[in-house]
Amino acid sequence: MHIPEGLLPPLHAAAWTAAAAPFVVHGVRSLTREVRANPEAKLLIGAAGAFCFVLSALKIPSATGTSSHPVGVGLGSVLFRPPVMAVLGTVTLLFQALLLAHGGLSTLGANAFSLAVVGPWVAYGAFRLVRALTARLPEGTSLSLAVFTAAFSASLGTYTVTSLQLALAHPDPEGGVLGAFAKYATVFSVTQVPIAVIEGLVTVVAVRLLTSV
Amino acid sequence: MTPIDTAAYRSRWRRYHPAVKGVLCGGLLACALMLPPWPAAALVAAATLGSAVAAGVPLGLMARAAAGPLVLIATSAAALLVSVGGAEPVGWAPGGPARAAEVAARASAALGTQLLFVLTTPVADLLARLSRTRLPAALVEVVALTYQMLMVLLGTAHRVASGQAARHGYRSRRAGLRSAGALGGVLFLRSLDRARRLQEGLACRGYTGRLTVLVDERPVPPVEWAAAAAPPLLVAALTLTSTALR
Amino acid sequence: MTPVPADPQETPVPPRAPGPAAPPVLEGRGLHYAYDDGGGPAVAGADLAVGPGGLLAVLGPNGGGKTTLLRLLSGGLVPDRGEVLLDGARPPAGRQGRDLLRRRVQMVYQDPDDQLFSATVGQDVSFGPLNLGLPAAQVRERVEWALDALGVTSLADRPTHLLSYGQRKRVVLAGAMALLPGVLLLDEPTAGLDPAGVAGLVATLDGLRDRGTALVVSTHDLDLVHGWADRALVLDRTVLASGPVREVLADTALLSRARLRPAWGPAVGRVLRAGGLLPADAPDPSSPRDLDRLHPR
Amino acid sequence: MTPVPADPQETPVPPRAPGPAAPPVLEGRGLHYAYDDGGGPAVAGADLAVGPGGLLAVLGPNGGGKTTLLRLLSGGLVPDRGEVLLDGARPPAGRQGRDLLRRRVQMVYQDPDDQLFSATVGQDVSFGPLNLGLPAAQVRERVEWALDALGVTSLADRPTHLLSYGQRKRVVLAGAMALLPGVLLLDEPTAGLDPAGVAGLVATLDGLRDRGTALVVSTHDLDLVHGWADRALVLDRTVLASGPVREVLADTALLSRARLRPAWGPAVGRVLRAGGLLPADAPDPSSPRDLDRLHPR
Repeated sequence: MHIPEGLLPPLHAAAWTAAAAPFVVHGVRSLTREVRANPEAKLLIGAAGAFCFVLSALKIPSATGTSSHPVGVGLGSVLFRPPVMAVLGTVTLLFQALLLAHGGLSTLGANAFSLAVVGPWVAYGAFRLVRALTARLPEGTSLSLAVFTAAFSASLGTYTVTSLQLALAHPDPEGGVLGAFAKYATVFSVTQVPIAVIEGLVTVVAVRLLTSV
Repeated sequence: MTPIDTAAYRSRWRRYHPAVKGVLCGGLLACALMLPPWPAAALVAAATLGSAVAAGVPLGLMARAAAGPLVLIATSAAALLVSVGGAEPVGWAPGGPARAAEVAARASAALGTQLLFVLTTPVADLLARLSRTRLPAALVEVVALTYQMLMVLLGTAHRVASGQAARHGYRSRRAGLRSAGALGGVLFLRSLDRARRLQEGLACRGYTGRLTVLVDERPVPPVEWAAAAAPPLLVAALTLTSTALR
Repeated sequence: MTPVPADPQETPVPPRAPGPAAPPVLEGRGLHYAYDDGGGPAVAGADLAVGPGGLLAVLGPNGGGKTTLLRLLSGGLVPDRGEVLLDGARPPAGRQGRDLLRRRVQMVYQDPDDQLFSATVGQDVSFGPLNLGLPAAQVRERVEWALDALGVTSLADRPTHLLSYGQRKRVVLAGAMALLPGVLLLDEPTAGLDPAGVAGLVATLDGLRDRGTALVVSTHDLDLVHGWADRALVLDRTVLASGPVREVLADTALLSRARLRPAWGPAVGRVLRAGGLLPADAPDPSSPRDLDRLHPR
Repeated sequence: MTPVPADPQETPVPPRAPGPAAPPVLEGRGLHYAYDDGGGPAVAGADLAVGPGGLLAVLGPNGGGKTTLLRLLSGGLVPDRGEVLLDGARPPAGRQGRDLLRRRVQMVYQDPDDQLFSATVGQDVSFGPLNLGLPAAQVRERVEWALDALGVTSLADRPTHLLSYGQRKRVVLAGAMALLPGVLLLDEPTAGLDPAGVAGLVATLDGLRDRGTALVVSTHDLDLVHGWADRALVLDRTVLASGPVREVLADTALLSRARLRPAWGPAVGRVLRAGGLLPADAPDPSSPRDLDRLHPR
């Protein structure tokens, strides 16, 4: 879910950009290091960026017809790790804004924070945690559970942050930020929770295919 | 593959420097975000639509592209009508309709300026200028590569998905999950394959780690800057005047 | 060859190709389609029909609308105007009709890599039947039949990415045939194949025709379809000609207009007959090897 | 046509194709290469040479090692045994030699998407010259010349992904020509092109040959190279034959062994000469249209 152009006041947009910036800059630094050590990595990272974008543009079946919003953050974080995903996710968001008008340009920083920073770290943490908890289970089961949890919680984490960003921008006159958060979280949960489940399942199928070749 | 970018390549305004279009659209965006929504939002919308017509933007495509974000804007605005956590757990928010209208008008006008920009400025033109900024070269090159490769990969995704659909791959929800998962997996493998093949193909062209290309820069005549800055300045002036008169 | 598996849900595939009097399996009437990109119609008013065991060649230059026409026939695109008829009847509107069309008509694209998405050959071929919700035993039966019909049974457990290009083309065909379609639409099926690969593919497709499968083949290789197809249609956005393949290929002026290179066979036959080297009623040579037989060195 | 831009750093491209006595630009001697996959040698002992303005056809079935041979010649792969000679001399070892080889020999892959990476045509073509470290003005001159030579000047500002397949093939060729190579290696250059596209490409390549560029073309389309190439080499891992193209194409037994389909031209020529329809010293017909001229209807 991307915040469209104009839905955040300029001050908020700037603040979220500042919040996302250190993560993205850190990602760019590690990317530059990687590319300097290994020039072939440039093409691989470009391909990974293309993959993230195309995955995010896929229409997957969901409760409300189809949705083109899941970002493949789960799969990306497990495959490329969060610092790289901060860059790839931001590049993906930029292309989504320019090629599809999904998400705005002034809201790019806010969307990067939720989709390219929080999502990947939540996914990565969930993946590590579940892998550790299920270490005794058969490898296939453990991996599937971890991948599902990673994709599901990344999707959910992203939507939670988005709701919070909107709540901070448009606090409820009586309930304040908390009340507004309750409103947005409830409204968006109608579509976002089923999407999180579906994204988890789809990611499991994809990882199974990848581990079987 | 991506109708917005394709339209941008065909746009009558393609030949103008992206920075010129950036001044126009960015200026209007700033008006929409920072000035009182009435009458700024309406003025911005009018200026945007007028520019779109002048640039020969396909208005149907513009409307289709706006549909998705507008739903989100409408939902977010509608949430302002309701209040939570006051005297009653849920009730109508005082002044809700006015706030909702204000947010919706602001965001819709802002969305229009974004669409005007992307429908007249192809990504390739932006990428070419990115190399003149102070961003790290590695990042600029990765972004350019991503663009080229995502266009090729989008074609693949489209063909794979329609092949799956032909074989009843999206006939039931269960089949759909299986197909979408397989599609994601296949795309990952194909993107790795593309990287390997491009590596080989570019090695023949002398690739040694730098993907430099020649970008011709035409100086922008002052009149173009002036023309681009005029609409936002006019909107700002009109808004401030009308606010002052009120 | 294993028998065609039974399919209780639809008309069984006729066992042999009936004569030309058989009613068409697939018909297109006045098909018209323009893409969204403002580039004008890609196909403007195409009529065609193909009967069981028949082979219709769709000839034309690149960008002439051949792929678009096949996609209209497969239900992948919905025509702006005109209609597609299945077994002489209009399929019901909406989802049900689309499902019916997909069940009876299968399209195979040029690049096999776009159509393989499972780890192994067997899994990939089972994709379609599984999606139909058939019981496991029936799926297995169909997969075995299709692998056998395409001569790739020995590859069943092989990972798809380790196959040669020609093998991948066959596996994709097996995946389509496992749905027991009445019509196969093949987009440039011989592109990228070497002569041995082309010969093998033609023999396999002839085997499917003998079982009653109708074929629509798009190509710009006129030497390929001369002596192979029954009927031909020349498409360059509009239909420039349509009729028995020999008549269409004999019209070299028309072929020039469609930016196609005439086939050797009819030209050679004409010169040889004019020079008395070939009896007037003999067929045109269909390959240089025929000439060797005519005049052994 | 704009004149070939000057390049102070290397031997200028000779303005016209010299006679067959000219020393070869590129030679391969005893080239041998096996991939790491344990599948045996892909190319086992290939010798070949091509002179300025010459055209050497590398013929063979899919999987016969054609692409591998071209990659060995381009320096993209290093042979396990044997050597590549440039202008009669062995290039220096290491990076310097590889750079020299890349400057004089350019390979064009079958799939244009393997070599296009930049958003617009003009930018993409500028990549090679910029890599040579040329000043911007000279790069611009070369880009303009190459776009003009390939007839794609009008596409300079177009994004590569919106071009047709045939246009993208030309752009990749322009990208190679902008390096002013002495030799162009073309892997299946006509695959996927329609007859008009093939004819246009052949004419363009002939223009480059007239300027002295040597061509090595891999294909399994014998009708294409008959009457176009000077020399041919039949490769199915080992070199089965090598010599003037007419001699190689006349040996149909050899072609069968290499799983190739004989070309029409020589077969038709033979039958027509035997039947007295063609003078003994006349060349073989090179297209069905030649037959029309022979015997107007």
